[in-house]
Amino acid sequence: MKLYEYVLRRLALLVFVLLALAALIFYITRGLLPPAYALTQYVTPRMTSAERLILAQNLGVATSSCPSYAAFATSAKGCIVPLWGQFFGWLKTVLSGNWGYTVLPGYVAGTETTWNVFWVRFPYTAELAIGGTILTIAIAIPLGIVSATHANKAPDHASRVVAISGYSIPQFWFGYILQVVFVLYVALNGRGLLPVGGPLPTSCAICFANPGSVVTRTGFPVIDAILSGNFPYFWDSIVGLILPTVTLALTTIGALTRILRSSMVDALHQDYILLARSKGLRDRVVVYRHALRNALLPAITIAGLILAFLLGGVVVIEYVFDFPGVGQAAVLASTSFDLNFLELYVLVTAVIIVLTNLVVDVLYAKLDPRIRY
Amino acid sequence: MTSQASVQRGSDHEVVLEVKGLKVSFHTYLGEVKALDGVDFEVKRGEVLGLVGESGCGKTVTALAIGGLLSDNAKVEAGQILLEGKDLLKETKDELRQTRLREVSFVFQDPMTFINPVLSVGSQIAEILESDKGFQAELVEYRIAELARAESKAGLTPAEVEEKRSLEGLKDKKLSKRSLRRLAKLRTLDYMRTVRLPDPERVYNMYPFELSGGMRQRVMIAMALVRRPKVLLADEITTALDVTVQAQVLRLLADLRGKIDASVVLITHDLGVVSEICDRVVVMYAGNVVEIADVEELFANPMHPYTQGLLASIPRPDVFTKEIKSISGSVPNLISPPSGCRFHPRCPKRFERCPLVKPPLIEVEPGHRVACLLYGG
Amino acid sequence: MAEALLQVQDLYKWYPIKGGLLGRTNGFVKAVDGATLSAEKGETLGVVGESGCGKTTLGRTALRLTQPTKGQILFDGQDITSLKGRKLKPLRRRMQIVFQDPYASLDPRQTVRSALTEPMRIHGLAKGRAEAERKALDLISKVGLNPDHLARYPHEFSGGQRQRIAVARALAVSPDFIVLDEPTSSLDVSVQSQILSLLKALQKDLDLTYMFISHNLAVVRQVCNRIAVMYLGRVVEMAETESLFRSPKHPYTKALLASVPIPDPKKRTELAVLEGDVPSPVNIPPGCRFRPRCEFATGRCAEVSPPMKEVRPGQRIECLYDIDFATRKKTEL
Amino acid sequence: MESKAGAEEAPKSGAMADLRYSLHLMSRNKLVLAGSVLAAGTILVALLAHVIVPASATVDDRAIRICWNNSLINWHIPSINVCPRPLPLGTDAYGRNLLLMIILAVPLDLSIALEIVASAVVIGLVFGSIAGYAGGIVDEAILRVTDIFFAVPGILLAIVLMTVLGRTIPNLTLAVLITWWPLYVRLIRSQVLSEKERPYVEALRAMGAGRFRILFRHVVPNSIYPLIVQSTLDIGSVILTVSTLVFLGFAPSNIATGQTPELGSLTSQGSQYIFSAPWLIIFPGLTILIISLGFNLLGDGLRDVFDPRLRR
Repeated sequence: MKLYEYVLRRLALLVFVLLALAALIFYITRGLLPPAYALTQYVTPRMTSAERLILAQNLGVATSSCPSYAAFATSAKGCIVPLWGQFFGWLKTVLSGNWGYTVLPGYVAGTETTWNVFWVRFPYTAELAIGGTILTIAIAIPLGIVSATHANKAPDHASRVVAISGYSIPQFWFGYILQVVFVLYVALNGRGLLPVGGPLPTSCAICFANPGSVVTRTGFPVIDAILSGNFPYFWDSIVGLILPTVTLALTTIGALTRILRSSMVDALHQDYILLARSKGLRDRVVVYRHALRNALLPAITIAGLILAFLLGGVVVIEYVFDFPGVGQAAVLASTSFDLNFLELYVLVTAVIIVLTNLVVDVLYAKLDPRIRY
Repeated sequence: MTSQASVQRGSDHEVVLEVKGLKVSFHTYLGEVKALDGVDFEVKRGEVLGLVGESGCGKTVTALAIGGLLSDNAKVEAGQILLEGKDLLKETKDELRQTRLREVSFVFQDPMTFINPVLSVGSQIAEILESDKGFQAELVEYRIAELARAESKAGLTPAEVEEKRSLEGLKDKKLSKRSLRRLAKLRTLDYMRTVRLPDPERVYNMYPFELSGGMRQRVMIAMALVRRPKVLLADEITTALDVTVQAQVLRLLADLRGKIDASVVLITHDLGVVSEICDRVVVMYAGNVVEIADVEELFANPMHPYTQGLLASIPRPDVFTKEIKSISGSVPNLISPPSGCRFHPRCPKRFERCPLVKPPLIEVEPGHRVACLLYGG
Repeated sequence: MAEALLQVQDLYKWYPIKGGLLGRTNGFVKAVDGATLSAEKGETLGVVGESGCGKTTLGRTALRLTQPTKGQILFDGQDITSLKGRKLKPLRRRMQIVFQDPYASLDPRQTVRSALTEPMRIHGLAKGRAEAERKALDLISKVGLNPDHLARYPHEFSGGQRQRIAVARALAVSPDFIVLDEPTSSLDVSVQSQILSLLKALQKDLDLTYMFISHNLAVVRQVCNRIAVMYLGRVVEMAETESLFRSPKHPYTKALLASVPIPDPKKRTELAVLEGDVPSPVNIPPGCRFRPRCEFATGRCAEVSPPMKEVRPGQRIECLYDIDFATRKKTEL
Repeated sequence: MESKAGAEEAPKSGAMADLRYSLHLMSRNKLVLAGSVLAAGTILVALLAHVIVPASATVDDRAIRICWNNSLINWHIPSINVCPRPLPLGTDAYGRNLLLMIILAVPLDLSIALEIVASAVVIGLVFGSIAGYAGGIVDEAILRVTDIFFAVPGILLAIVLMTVLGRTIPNLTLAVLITWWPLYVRLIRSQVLSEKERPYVEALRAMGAGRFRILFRHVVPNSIYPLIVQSTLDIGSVILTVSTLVFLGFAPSNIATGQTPELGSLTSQGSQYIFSAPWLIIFPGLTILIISLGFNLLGDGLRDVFDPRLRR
């Protein structure tokens, strides 16, 4: 099988998974609640009953034969479209980008769409997640290698403790601990060394606290700062990311380190390592050229899982650090019953994770000559 | 191949490698495994020496000890491994690595797991030559000689003439990475031809899983030969192969012995293979050398009861034996090995002294040594 | 001619290679590709060939551990080719198998006692614990082990002992027919002969029929009455052991025998080298499948797939010619 | 390698020796030892919590809220409340002894985690072994269903569920379980798949053993070690997830506010006083860390102990 055929097949599977997930999410957010809930984010306060009925019919929740909104609201017989029918109505609505108005706190009812709110917040989360990924890879891979090459010696034990502690630490707690430390105990002239809240810190010893003139072009603070040539803003955005990304990366560093260590230890015990050593190659060549190439393969297959970890972690991190991303909004959305926001969040995250897995599998095939699609 | 002509077997009794009183033990949870208990033998220049014995007798441990490749839980308790007089056991880690790179090379069994699955086979041969500056001058000389040979045969293309001229200028200078790579590849291809790999240019870029067992074994042999070692340790190299492919590899080894100046230590449990190509044989049992003799002598006149039993228990393809003989019992566990002669619990000829005295290796007839109390000691 | 216990007629076992956009079948591994042979009651039939020749698949398919693609298997006169599920159970009692790797073929978490009594429980061959225990004791002594071995686990035994346990387990259902799939190739030489002697003795005592699958021609010569030589999924030669070794008729058999080193330096001859590797069982050459490696091949060999023909009484080959290897003279069959 | 063969020939005597060897490997590993002590300690505290802590401890005492009186730690906070009597970890926002509240919280967290892990193991065993052993369409269907769950971060799905179902402890358990079971299905499935390719399974088939006998008497018991490892590790992870959700407010209000003690909610309660009374956050969170660390260390060590590659 050719690579493109494989990719096509995987994409078909991906569409299936996303559809099934959409159905699951639809069932949870709509099927488990009375049908009238479906209208919540589409009605404006001044809508009449007749308009509401038409809306319910347009959204595919009420049947066209439904006599009145009252009948619909009380789920009268013959008024409600069966659930699977509702699903397609819902799918049509949301696929056209219509996710209704947000009911998140801080927005006047019926003025801002869920879609906009999500995408304004998303770049903040993306920066956080990307920062977390980079930090994870930068620390976990060297740590895993050192661990494996010194298996059962002091560096291995140390890295094991670091890794296991990493994924045993409650992220929300560690976030606060960092805040306590950087405000109460590590400070310059009475100001905490690193910013502890929000992407744009206002009180910290090493940041400039100068939003200045930044034109929002991409929505990504770091990128916009570069595009606007505003160095203080750029610096502040980066500094503002430090504590959240460190907290975020903590759990994944541990997981990746342990996996890399075990696959590396495994690789180092393989016969081909004995052969490589018998050839008189230097240890460096044996470890990096012969063992690591093989050991990375199992490690990268869990990239999807790690990404899911990270994207789940942002909910907590953003909440703790008062970071205006989608994760923080998810908690708010839950209390204010903004179900459409949660639906959108779940599906976008799923698309990212599934696509990442596809990329990883293609990469795997490129790295492992034994795999032919 | 090389300018040094082939060394005829037996014509030169110079010892290349000598193993003296080698004792190795492994630390395990269950206790100290006394894997080697005083192993003595020597390898003469140009010969093919068979190292035979059943699994667990210490053949592989001996080979790995020679290359300094024993695992971390192994400990060399005593002994000497003399390669042309220098004791390998006294070498530092890096000196040992150099020794493996230049003087002692290995070929292992079942090359499926021994060749790195994710690297092309050619690159795994060439990397040896690229890994050490020591090979540079040799590679240049080798290429110049090759071009000179081609010149005397059929003349050179203008590009080749240019190449030869520039190489001659390069003789003592540091090579660029690119030309090092190119020369290493040329030499690799040449050795791939030597081991009769078909279509070397194509095979160079193939991966181990794309090759047959026989081809992989040839790749490993090329890997071992490309650095022109003094000793080639071949560990069960035909065990995983089919008989027809085994015959091809044995034929290759027989053909190579005239072309390479390495002595070959052929580690095997297959006495058929031994009788086919070895000059002398070392028989091991439970970490001891029990008998050393020329191959004809050993098969015609086995002296040690273990060797006798072993020879009697191999089924022969050329005759039908009505009753299959065997050695009773099984290989002893080496954490608490039998006292005295380690073979005595299974030996049909044991007597009172066997459990008490460890028999020394004594020369009973010229060139024929046995470690058995029946012959004195 | 003695009565045949197992007859395999023109048996095929193809494994599909899946792939492509919709997981369609791209080709087949033709592990067994039209093999015919039979084992007579009380004999040891050797099946020899190099790796990938289909000998193991043939053994497993004959036992109906896999479903054959095509062909017919008769066991004691009964057609067992397409039996399924429960209908196979009585058959399982009569046919057994012993594998190459005795350690892997025993459940590591099961004591020897449990391994030996489980088959009895499955087939209801022992009434109550006491009888099962008595039978287990009987079995363990039959294979030359001690009663106190019953309480132990497989990892506590040496390779040879494990193979004895595997043999005892096969005997637990008192079968008539046992497939021995490379039973000694993972064992040391000095132990190998112990197991071979045991198998011979058991055959005599219990009136067993063996199918002995092996790549080791020397072993096969010592234990088999008749031998089937397989190449790429087909039986290319079948003969009494002695006539096969004295005068092989198929060029493949001839080359195979000539490439076995003889453990006697006085008989050292140039090993006959068969060039090339065994072709993959996916792309089998048309005509005679041995043709690309055969030194006697002619144009006709590429066109005609040779049928099995008797060249001498009891010796049949799949070759177009009766070749006199000394004079290289070919007579068309 | 021959060195390994040498070790294998050593005398052993049955399952007891196997167990002894496992214990030996465990005791040699200090981290595993530490993990076992922590895990055992957690279980002990959970069992005895209601015995140690008097019922009166949960009564509010506004007079001494948020105070500290432990001379071992000086917080360097200027306007700190000093408790009238010594309290090892000070008091919380309701004026209760924080140490006792933490002890009281342990059984709740541990029991939720155990419930979730045990249910996930059972679901995994059933569907995983069916998928692995049946193969074909059944396997494909079960796999695709698990795919759906692997495409969403677990905590997010749990939030959605809690939003809709309502904030109760059973719903919390269910929400986490729903995101957790697919892991076990995959684990058991891959174990069964690799186990059923082993020759002894074919030997059993040749013997006439039925599918269920092979699957449940042989294949599943032989796949049990990775399951033990994974579930031990997961007790740690599930406690983290559960306390995180409670921390974010996904629990009945009496728990979410810290009125009924739970480790996540105690932390959440303290988050308002982060700079004035850091102990309110530090100690409940530290407890989560220690419990989780205990099970993770134990699980990680067990993985080494049971790893067949390292046991050779």
